[in-house]
Amino acid sequence: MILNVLIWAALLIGLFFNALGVIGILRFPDVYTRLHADTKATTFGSIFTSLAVMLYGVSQFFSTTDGQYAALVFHTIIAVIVLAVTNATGAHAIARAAHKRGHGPNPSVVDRLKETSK
Amino acid sequence: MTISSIAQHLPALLIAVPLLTAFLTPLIGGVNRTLRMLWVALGISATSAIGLALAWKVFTTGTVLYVFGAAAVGQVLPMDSGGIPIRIIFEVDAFSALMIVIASISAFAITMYSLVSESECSGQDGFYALLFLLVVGIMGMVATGDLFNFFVFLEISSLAGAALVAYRVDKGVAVEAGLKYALLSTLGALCVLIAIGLLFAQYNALNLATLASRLQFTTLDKIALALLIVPLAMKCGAVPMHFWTPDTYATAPSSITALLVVSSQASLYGLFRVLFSLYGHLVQFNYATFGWFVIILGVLSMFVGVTMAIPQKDVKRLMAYHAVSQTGYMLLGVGVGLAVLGNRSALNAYGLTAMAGGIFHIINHAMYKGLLFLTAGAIFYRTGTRNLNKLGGLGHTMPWTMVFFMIGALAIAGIPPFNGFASKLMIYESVFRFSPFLSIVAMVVSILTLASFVKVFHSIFMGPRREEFAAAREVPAAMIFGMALLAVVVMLFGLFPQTFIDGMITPAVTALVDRGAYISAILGGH
Amino acid sequence: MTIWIFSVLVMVALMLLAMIRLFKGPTSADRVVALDAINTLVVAAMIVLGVVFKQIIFIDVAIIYALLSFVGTLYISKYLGGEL
Amino acid sequence: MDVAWTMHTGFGSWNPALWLAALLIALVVALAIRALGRKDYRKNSAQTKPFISGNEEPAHGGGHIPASNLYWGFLESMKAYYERLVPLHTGMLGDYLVWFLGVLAAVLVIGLVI
Amino acid sequence: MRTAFISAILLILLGGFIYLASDLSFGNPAVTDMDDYFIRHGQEQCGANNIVTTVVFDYRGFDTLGEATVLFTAVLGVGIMFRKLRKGEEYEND
Amino acid sequence: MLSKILINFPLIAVVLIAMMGLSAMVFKRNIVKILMGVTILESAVNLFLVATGYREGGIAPIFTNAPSTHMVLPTVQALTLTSIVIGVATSAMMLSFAMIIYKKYGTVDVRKIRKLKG
Amino acid sequence: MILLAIHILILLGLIVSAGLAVYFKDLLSAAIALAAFSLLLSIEFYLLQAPDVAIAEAGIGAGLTTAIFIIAIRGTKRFEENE
Amino acid sequence: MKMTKIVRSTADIFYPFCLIFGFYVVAHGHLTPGGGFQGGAVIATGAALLIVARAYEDISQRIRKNALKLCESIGLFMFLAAGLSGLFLGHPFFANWLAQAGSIFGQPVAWGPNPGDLNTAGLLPLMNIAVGIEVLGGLSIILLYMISGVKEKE
Amino acid sequence: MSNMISFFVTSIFSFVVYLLLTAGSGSVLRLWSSQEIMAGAVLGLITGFAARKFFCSQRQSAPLNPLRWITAVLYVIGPFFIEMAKANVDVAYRVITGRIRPGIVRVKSGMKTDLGTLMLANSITLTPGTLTVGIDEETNDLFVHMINIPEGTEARESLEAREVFSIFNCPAWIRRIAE
Repeated sequence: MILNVLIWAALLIGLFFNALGVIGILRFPDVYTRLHADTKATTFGSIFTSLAVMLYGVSQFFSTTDGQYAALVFHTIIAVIVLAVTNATGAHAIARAAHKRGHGPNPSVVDRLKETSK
Repeated sequence: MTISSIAQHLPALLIAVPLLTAFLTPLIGGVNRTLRMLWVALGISATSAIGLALAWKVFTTGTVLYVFGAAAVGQVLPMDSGGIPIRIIFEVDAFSALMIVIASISAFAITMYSLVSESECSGQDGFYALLFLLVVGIMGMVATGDLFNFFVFLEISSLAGAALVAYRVDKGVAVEAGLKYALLSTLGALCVLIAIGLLFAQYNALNLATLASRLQFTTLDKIALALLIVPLAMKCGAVPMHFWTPDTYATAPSSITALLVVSSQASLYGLFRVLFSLYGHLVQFNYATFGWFVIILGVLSMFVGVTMAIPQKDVKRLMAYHAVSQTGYMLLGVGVGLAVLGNRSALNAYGLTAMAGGIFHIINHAMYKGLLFLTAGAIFYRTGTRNLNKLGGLGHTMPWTMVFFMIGALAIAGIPPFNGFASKLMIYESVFRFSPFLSIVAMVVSILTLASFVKVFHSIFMGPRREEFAAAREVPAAMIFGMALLAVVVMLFGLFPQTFIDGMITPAVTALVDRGAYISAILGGH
Repeated sequence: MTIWIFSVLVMVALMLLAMIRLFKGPTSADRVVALDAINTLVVAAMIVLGVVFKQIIFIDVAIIYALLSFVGTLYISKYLGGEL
Repeated sequence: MDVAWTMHTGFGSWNPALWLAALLIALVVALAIRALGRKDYRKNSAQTKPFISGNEEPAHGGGHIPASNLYWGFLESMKAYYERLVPLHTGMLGDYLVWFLGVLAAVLVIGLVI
Repeated sequence: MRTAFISAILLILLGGFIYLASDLSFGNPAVTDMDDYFIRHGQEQCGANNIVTTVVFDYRGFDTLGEATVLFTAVLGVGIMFRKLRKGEEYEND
Repeated sequence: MLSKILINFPLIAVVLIAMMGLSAMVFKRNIVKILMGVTILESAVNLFLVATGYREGGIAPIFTNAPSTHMVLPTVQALTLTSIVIGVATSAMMLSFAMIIYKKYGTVDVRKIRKLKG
Repeated sequence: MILLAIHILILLGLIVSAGLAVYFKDLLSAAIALAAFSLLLSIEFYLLQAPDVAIAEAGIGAGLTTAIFIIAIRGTKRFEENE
Repeated sequence: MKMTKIVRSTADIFYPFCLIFGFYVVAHGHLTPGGGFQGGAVIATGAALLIVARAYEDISQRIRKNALKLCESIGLFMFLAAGLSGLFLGHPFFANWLAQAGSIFGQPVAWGPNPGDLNTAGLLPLMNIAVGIEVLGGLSIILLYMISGVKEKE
Repeated sequence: MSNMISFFVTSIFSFVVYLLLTAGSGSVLRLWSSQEIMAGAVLGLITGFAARKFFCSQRQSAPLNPLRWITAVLYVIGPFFIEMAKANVDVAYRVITGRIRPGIVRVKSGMKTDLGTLMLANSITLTPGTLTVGIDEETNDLFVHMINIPEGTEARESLEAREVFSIFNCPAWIRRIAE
């Protein structure tokens, strides 16, 4: 019962952050701020939806003792780790490419990278 | 592996042996040039021998079936499947065997020729592997009895053909032709795939015989028919869609061009197979419509092809337009047969003869057009140009090439006693009974063909010696051997036509027309 | 149990929203950002769908997805940065 | 004649052997006619020199007619036809695709209507 | 003119295919005897749980050989394209 | 009629996608764009093949849980696998052709790539 | 019913992204749209109970095809010329 | 040009992950979704990851084209040999004669998402492995060739 | 010798990943079947052979110590996760209100190994309003895009890594794991 509530909560939090991420992508003014919304909010939301899946898997594993739910949990963990690392690195690569392309942060108060690369 | 077990597995070996050769050619070519030559020669000899043996078996004992992956050899239908074939089946009937004969002879001659003619180029490992893959594609297309398998082999032959067309980069011109060929083939193959999906969605079968026995001729089947015949007609170079033909044939290495002719005839095989074995004899099938469709394609191909050939300056481009024109003869002959397929008396009176003429023309065309392209390649090998305005006076230095060219030119123009005359005569006489106008068009086209080859002969071989070609001499022996083989076949078919008609052509026509036998060979009964 | 499939529906709708940025994005970098967001959402949706269909092994597809679309993003950003 | 030599077309027959025999006879006749020619022919004399319209042949193969001039008359007479046909072969990839799709659409319409 | 012509062709094809799409019924294939055979017997005959793999490698293994060959062909084609040409190997067509 | 469109919506979507691919092939002039059209068309055909094999409420043809015969059709999936690999092989080859053409001609516009004509 | 809605939404996304891939004059953007198309196609295969095909489309369509297209754009040029 | 240190480190960590995951997909082709093609594509993507993260000059020294070509030919040859092996025992081409044969290979398989019996299904795992080797060689060599075409233009 | 070490480290890493992937297949420890373990060992060795030059390229012994693995897990589910949650609340706040003050600053990382730099960069990217844009290849200094630069910070030449995180001292954790 408590697990069910937890699953619901995790799913709803995940969806909320996913929605925020997408809205952030639509609302923010430039590439870097959009990347903030993308990497943080969306990844966090996906982690929470996956957490719901893991909770479900754990509850099923202890109620049915079926080995396949262990597989569910492990595979979800691997997927989440991979997702987090690739998202962070991908965001870095995109930001760097955008900066090399000459899209400076706009608006911005300071840009140290531009100063050093000159 | 005894002889008898090899005989049992001939259809599988027909694909496996050239595939094995192709897969190992890059490895062996990395070792040594001579070893690679030996390996290639060995592979093509084995392939041709297997092909001819299989054809012999078919012509003597009837349709050969081979089920890939069955529990036991010869078990066509599994016991518990309720009488449906579930595996891929090779169904080699007389028509397929005829195509296999063509492919075997051409491939053998062409490979022998190209062992010398391409020896100066880089990247030969890829060249020979692709050559074998093209052969595999052709063999698979004509031997298979499964629609999706046909698609796969169509893709193999298209891709291998496109890569070979672009083999001589030639400042990008060949690559341009290769791109055109690859793109059109891909579009055509996708259309075929949609048709396969449509048929599968309705009847849940991929085997041609099973599909044929289940076909209802609903509207979806009509769409599938359109999606099947138009790409195949495009691949064989029928006229409103022939534009890729001259580009491709002109820029490919000559030996490959000769093989591409065979490849386009394999598409022609597919077209006839779909029209006759899959859709023919259905109650609702409108023979006259589709017959006239094929006939109109054929007449357009004949006329446009030959008239476009006359002003050409590039010798291979000219021959390519002639290939379009000759394809028209085949379409005309078989189309007349299709148009009267529902009318038993007309079929017996002239339809079968027209079809026999058309099918005999397939094998004749493959032989003499291959010979002509090989001679063009020999000229290019020694002079480095294909421009008719620049050539001249080669008859003094390249007598053998001249003789072979003459044989090919006379054969394509329909001059007796070469093989072109025999098949053209059959087409003229039977088509005249169907529609005199078509027959007259066919004769006019034949005359124009002769005229344009007179021009080529004059431009290349006649005239005094030229300074710039003083170094040109006769081509090496292997190339002469390749050309001579095809020339001998051309002479044989011209001198003993009835033997070949009785032994090969008439069984092929019967196999094509008799849809019930095609179905019952797999499903039994009927 | 409908909560699972409902959340998939929401995620798919969010993908369509992210596609607006794919359409509008003034620069290519913005489009890559949108692609990245769609990619993350697809992975999350696949994991949840694995529960919806009660097929554990479907999660493999999500792992492969997270792994491989990363490569596409890297190629695009390498080209965008003028380094390819 | 042997059956292998005779081809039956259903309406008549064609025999390469007979044709070869006729060709041989024609050859013999031609040789016979040649044998009746003048006896005072000499090689490497002015007799064998080629003339074009009464003029001496130009040196170095200049008398060889280039291929593109060979059927000038034919092409000229069919000019209207060629002026329509040749521009259709544009060499453009898009046109090739359009022709293919056009034929597909036409066949689709024909097949669905009839 | 050209655009209008091409558009007409595409519209005809669109009409034909839309007809096609509405004539089939999604989610309810009419005949399924061959696939039912695979599903019923695939596991016991080949000993694999994944029926798609049994179809790919056993029942239609020959297609898969062809598919692998297509990939091989493409690799050879790409390799031929990017090979280093010898001097004088290229001719200009005229 | 509306219900029919709703039920058959995947197939109708396939047709629309295929038409987009075709229009890209016919109207566009850049070879790479044309090849993108080919890729879209191929994907549409793949989707069509898979959609023809779908059974309402069927499960994937993998025996994971209790044996059930209500599975989607496996053959079309096998065909689609073949078709995907063929598609990527074709695209790779044609793209390398396009690169060589650009190297030699200096353009990828199909209206300028016409040394072979007449 | 919700499953049908998901189907329809994803198919709409497919149509839109295919349209975008055709519409963009910038080939890089078109390639990005193509990658998005491939992503959505893969989840559609997943919904159609074809995990094998989904994996193949994920690996080959989203990863390698994008890479190949990007390399080809690098090897040719990035923008389509105007009329 | 090579990408930043962060991307390179990620690529280095993910390369063995791609490999082992591809091997997992190939080895379980007959039990779970996947198979030779998919697994080969995953491994090839691992190679693509290395290629993108490093400079071409660096990577062309570390990954040999000839080794990949060898992979491809060997994989295809193994596949064909697996098909042909039935011929010598009197079975047709591509017959799965090893399935249900009873010895080390060919036990009947149990239900389940991953029953853990890798050696069932006779020839199918061998064919999966062969195709996996072929696809990984083929796809990565296509990428290498195309990048070499870009690089050697300048 | 170091070659052998990197080979074994890569193999063991692959083996662990393989075991995670195949969990739930049999009866050893209720999770694995013996065949899977054998196959995993073989495939792990192959992977180790193929990837040994890449996985442990710079002779670092950090991954060898199992204690560090446990620390890593603790770090990920403890400080890192809380920081991340806080980051997301922050981003959510900015998304809703639209109050941003972005800019790129230089951050001294103080990391010596590649792995440490990677972990720090990814931690920064996933935590409060910060995003790694570039890296100085020699000094391992990071250029970080911050969504909300505190007043007065933009004038400083560079920041310490500690200042980027709010509650926990993440750089110290990372140093404990990776160096």
